[in-house]
Amino acid sequence: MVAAPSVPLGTMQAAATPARPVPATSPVVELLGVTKRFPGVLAVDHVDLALLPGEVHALLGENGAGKSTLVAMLSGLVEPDAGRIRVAGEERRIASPRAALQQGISTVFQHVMLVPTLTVLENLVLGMSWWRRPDRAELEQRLAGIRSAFGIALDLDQTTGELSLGEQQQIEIVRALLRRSRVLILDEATSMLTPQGADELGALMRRLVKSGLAVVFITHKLDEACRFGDRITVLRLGRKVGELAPEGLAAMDQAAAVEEVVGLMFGDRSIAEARAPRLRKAEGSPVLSVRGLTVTGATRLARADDVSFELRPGEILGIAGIDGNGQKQLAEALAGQRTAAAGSIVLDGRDITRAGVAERRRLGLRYLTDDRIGEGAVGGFPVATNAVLKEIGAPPFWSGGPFLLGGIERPGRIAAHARELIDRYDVRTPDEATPIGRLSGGNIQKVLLARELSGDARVVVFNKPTHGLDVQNIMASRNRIAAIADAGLAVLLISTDLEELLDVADRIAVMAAGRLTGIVANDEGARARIGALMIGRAA
Amino acid sequence: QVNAIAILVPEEGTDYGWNQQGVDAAVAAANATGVEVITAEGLGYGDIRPTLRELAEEGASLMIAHASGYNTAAPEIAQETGVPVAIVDSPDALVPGLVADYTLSGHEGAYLAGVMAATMTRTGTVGIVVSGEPPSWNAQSAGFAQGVQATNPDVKIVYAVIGPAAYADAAGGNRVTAAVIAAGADIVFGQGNGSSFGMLQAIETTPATDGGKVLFIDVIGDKSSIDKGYLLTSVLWDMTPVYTAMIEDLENDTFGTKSYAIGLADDSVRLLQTDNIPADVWEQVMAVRQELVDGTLVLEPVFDAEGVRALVTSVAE
Amino acid sequence: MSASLETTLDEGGADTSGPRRALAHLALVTLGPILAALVLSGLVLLALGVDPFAYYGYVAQRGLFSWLGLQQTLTRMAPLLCLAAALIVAFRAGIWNLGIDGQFLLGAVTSAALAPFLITVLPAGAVLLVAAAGAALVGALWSLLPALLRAYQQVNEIITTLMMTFLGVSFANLLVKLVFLDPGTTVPQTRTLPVADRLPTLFGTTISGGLVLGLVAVVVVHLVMTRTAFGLKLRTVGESPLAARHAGLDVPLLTVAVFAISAGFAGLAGGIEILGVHGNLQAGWNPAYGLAVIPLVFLARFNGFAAIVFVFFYSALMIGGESAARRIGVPHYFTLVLVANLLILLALAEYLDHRRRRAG
Amino acid sequence: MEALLTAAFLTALLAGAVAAGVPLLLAGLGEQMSEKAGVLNIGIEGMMLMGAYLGFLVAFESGNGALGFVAGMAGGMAVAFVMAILCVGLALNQIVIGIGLTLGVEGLTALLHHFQFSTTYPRLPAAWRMPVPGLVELPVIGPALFDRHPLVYLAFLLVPLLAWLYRRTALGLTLRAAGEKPAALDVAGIDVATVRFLAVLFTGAMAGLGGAFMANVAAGIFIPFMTGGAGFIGIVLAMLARGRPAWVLIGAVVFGGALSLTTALQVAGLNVPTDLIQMLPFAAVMAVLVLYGRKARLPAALGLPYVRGAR
Ligand SMILES: Nc1ncnc2c1ncn2[C@@H]1O[C@H](COP(=O)(O)OP(=O)(O)OP(=O)(O)O)[C@@H](O)[C@H]1O
Ligand SMILES: Nc1ncnc2c1ncn2[C@@H]1O[C@H](COP(=O)(O)OP(=O)(O)OP(=O)(O)O)[C@@H](O)[C@H]1O
Ligand SMILES: [Mg+2]
Ligand SMILES: [Mg+2]
Repeated sequence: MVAAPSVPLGTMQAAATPARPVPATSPVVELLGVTKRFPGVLAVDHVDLALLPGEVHALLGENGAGKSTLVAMLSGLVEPDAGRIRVAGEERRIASPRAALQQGISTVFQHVMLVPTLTVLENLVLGMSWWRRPDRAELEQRLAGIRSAFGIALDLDQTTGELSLGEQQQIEIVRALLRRSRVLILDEATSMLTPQGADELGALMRRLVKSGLAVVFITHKLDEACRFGDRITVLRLGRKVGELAPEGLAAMDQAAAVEEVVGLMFGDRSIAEARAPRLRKAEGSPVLSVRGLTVTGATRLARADDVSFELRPGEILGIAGIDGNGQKQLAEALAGQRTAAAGSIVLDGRDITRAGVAERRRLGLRYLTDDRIGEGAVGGFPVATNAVLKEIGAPPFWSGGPFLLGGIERPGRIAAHARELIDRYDVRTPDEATPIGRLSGGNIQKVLLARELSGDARVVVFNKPTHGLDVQNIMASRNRIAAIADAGLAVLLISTDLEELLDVADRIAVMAAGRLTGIVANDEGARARIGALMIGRAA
Repeated sequence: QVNAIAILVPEEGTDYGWNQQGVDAAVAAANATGVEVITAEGLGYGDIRPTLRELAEEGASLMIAHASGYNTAAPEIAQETGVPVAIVDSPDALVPGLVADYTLSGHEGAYLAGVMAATMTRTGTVGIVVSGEPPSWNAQSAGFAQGVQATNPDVKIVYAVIGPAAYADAAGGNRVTAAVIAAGADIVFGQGNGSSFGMLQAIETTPATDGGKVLFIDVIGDKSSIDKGYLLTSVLWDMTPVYTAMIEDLENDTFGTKSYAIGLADDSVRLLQTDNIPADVWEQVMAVRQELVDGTLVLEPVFDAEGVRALVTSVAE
Repeated sequence: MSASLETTLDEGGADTSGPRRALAHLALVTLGPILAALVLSGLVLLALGVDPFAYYGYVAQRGLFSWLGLQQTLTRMAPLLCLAAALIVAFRAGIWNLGIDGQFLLGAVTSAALAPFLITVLPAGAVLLVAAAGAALVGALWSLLPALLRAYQQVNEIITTLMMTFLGVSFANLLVKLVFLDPGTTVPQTRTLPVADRLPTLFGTTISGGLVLGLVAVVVVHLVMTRTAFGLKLRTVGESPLAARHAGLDVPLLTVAVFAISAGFAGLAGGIEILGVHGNLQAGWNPAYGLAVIPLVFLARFNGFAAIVFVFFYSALMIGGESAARRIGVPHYFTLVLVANLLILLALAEYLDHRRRRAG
Repeated sequence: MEALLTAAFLTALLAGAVAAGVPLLLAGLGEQMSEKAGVLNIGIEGMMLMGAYLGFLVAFESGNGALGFVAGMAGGMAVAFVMAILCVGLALNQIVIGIGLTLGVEGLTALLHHFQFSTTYPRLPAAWRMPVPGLVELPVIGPALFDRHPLVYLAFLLVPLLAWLYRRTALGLTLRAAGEKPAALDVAGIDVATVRFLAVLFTGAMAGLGGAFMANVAAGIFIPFMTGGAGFIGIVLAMLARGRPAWVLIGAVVFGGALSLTTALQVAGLNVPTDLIQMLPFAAVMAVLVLYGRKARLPAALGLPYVRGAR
């Protein structure tokens, strides 16, 4: 289905190529005509790329454009079907992650690559020869160096799986630094960070390139790319459609750069316009009220502690805060996946504190999980099946009801439903029968979003709904969230992206160490007040 | 009108035991009466109906189902195909012209072995090691124990089962036999298929508690060709007369009207003579044999494990 | 180990492309390895000084092409099919029920204890029904402990079901020897259900009626697992318990249900074997069919129709091998070698085929 | 009855427990390593049996006991090699291949035995014993534990050695990562396939050694199917031990001890059906699982083949 359409080369590239000045230094890594094909997809199509020392090279592209595949080829996870890779001018095969590391290429992957049951220390030393003894003293000494140079501190004895994703990403960055690499690749490393965190990471990248590294920075946040990137390459449907060289980039202001990049990324498809402010219709009695809700978690942070709030129909309540401060526990308690240690949840006047997941869903409570691969989807099942996974046995997808073991499957209906969602949400997949695990992360997210928003709902809990989506999809998703609120549903929107909350929420609460530290209305002064709340409590 | 007989045995016919004796006897009986013989070895203890049906189709005039586990299937297939079968351990299952029983018990022979062991033990303890407790083995274990008791009530009898179905557990045979020897036994009466070779190994490598040599009493087959000098005797079974009689009865249309048995009288059960048996002991044992043959001494076979245990427990107290 | 072990073998191709295409394809990737396995095993025969052609000739002739042999083959299929049904449910639901041999035996004991006793008070049809149901029930009960441990304590079922099989073998013997012993014989066995009262044979042949039950079991299980809501729920739990919980499924309850159904079929298999063929149970009997059926079910990619084909050929091999053993003087252990070669080469072919399609 | 419980008898029981426990210990330690690395080695029964057969064959033909053990180890490793190629290299299903290999080795060794030994049943001379000076003087324990075949000491020494390796060197981390999250190990620069391959080979070596011990020391003879499920018990021991070699030891001692206890009860004349006694160790394991089940956690990626870059 995803044929390779003949997209005209981006204007930038056409303009930039002949005028490109001879670079001051020669590239550390060069990709020449690299191609990778997966069943039904041409993931990377004859891409040329040069990584220069001292440069942050931002790689942009919509979901499924082939960014992670490119990274996988650089880091030895997959080998290209065609094309060549040069490292320091010499042609090399990067046949394994080990080979990549030996060539000085370190990667922080889109999905965390740490062993959750090992401690931070153990994860940092993972990879050394089996007979050696981890030398803690030496490691601590080097970490001290990294802390003073880059300002990242780690608690070596924590069990990795108990840390937040943001913290885990820091471990991965530290690990890359410990390896004294020549190239550092960050695949959507800022997606888990707060704006301040992202800024810190930007500063870190600057320091790194100053010390001579080449950095590849993949993000969906265009402003970040323009702020932190020295050079920007845009991929589309596996092809390189444009490159903004440092000179060109420096000459533009940020808005112009973003506009340029958006043009490259999405071609003539225009990106959704920013919405007009919603008419606040939140009125009437609360549809959901939560009182003193407490759930325990593995760590002190990862728990919800005495959380109370109310949601009215047509209202969007945002939950801001650093990842791992109990947001997930709160969301799971609301969805019924976790039992509350104390407190009550009342939906439409009905106490559902003890109700199970299925019952809550039936009553109109929806939950979009942030763990799309782990629990949101069944990787081996087709996209179509995943789209109805929360409605197993329900008409019209199953017929016959309880007497025929919950109903006989109607594959045609399910497929048609899936095709409709694929169309409507612009999911990039060969077809609806493709196992969902093969899709890019962003496209899996779209399927899950589609699944939660289809059918009748009263209250929807979104946990980082746009995480990993490209700009266009983010805008589309936010529009949908706003639209369902307009339609009279109540929305709880958990996000680490403050901009997102400021964009769509009516009220914003800040969550830190499991508690709601305050709820503010989303008006002119909101940003400042939320910032104060976050710094005051979370620092 | 008997053209061919078939014999079905659960294990390989080279086990120096039950299976080999059965196959050898069938061959001998067939040769003696001039009929063909088909042997089906290693059939296991599962469903042998397919093999029975096939042999019937191939024209066997008699099928000898040489395992107690076959005594449900064989009569059923006999009914189905009309081909006569011989089964073991089922004296009540006779059907004229169709099903005959041959209940084999070496309990009298084992009794004699017990007499011999009681006479020859230096330590005053003898052992019984078995790898399972099927009825025919129980009968011999009990017979052996009775023989020991009758000869010298002061001799202790140590009894140990390797496992409920430890037929191939050679390591277990070795281990348990070693323990029985350590418990004082210097003569071990052993019954077990593959595991009996483990017993032999223990006998050969473990000294008795008095420092001397341990001797082994085997059953059914003749292991002297693979003996290293530790074989005291064996309760030998010879089914040739039984099978010969079956063939004759078939020809005379009297098949299925009687049970067949082996016994001391015609030497179809006898003790193996080895160099380890002093002449006077042999004579003494032969005297007891005569009593059994004459009927002056009558022995009731004990088939259940409980019965065996009762006999040995009373000693161990 | 949460989800499935079948990453490469089961990518659901059989599901999406329909049984007919799947079967045609299966035939293709099956014939090659079968030939290779025959050649490889033939070399073993040759090394032992046996003419492989003569051997295979007998196997095929006895197991497949003689009417008598074919009847035996079809009869042998009955319990194997029920076990295949048991495994398809469990494996598709991500439960590694390696305890089917124990469940099988206890089911067998149950019907061997019930049927000969009930036949004195009930009509034969009712006896068969009750005895078969009893076998299934007891089989299911024997899996209760592993089921509860897995469902509520996350205890890996491989350990527990293996343990329960070891326990079950001894327990079955104990029951036969101490509780249900037939007093009329010295052999430790249960009373015998008369031939006339057993499962009816088919159309006047010697083929056990159990075959029909077995076929129905596999087909029904296949359809339930692939076509119904209940089946999808079980498969979801199997693929990802986390996703299942997220989707509002009662994971522990479904887990227990899977155990009960799977073990129930295993128990039924034991019942069928007793009610259809043996008529009684002898202490120490343990055919360990499960161990052979497990790989067959994998090779069939948990597809019921393919499982029927594999079970058919395996049965033919068993029947033919037993026969050839006698004729050619090769112990029937050779069948094990042949089956192992087959398993490995079929799996290899699967792999190569899969890689080729992924590349193409 | 008391008269039977002599020092000699107790010694024999203890020695019997050791003889029965050592193959389980070796198999369990081997299985433990491959399970740590994420490979559920169901073929271990076949590896033991091949070790028993080859170990016996070589020891018998060469008359050299040590050579026999080398051969046993090689036999186990040969089967493990096939398993590793198929399950680690080609990512084929571990349960199918494991069971297939076990069936195949059972058939092959029984077949070879039929053609080679089934009329002669050769037996080895008494196994070599190496008394440990000093310790062997202890009553009962001395002759039972410290007058044994060197392999017994080696098996016991392996326990602290492996525990040390797992705990103090990067080996433990490497294996745990391979079993918990192979992708993480891979991107850390260690080839998952190599780690798992070696772990499976180690399992094969240990299982082969255990089998050879069974045939050459414990039995003195090779008999078809003689391992009788010891490999499966090894799997269970490894799973229960949760990565700790010492627990494998405890499990092996319990199982070996239970077997000796069976003999002891019988020799003492206690009238308990063997079937019932046979159930005890398995029932004990189930009881432990019921009581402490929650803790029997297994590596997350156990049984899952790792294919680099696969989605
Ligand atoms: N261009 C395309 N457009 C749409 N679908 C495609 C395209 N190319 C391949 N496919 C889908 O991909 C499938 C082949 O890839 P897939 O990954 O399913 O192979 P596979 O996993 O080996 O197959 P199976 O699951 O049957 O074993 C095809 O059956 C088809 O459905
Ligand atoms: N191992 C794989 N098997 C099959 N298809 C794959 C595999 N890896 C990637 N793809 C496909 O290749 C295409 C590119 O995916 P990739 O992950 O590189 O996208 P991306 O640009 O990183 O997207 P996102 O922004 O969502 O992370 C997608 O269509 C994806 O489905
Ligand atoms: Mg990506
Ligand atoms: Mg497919």
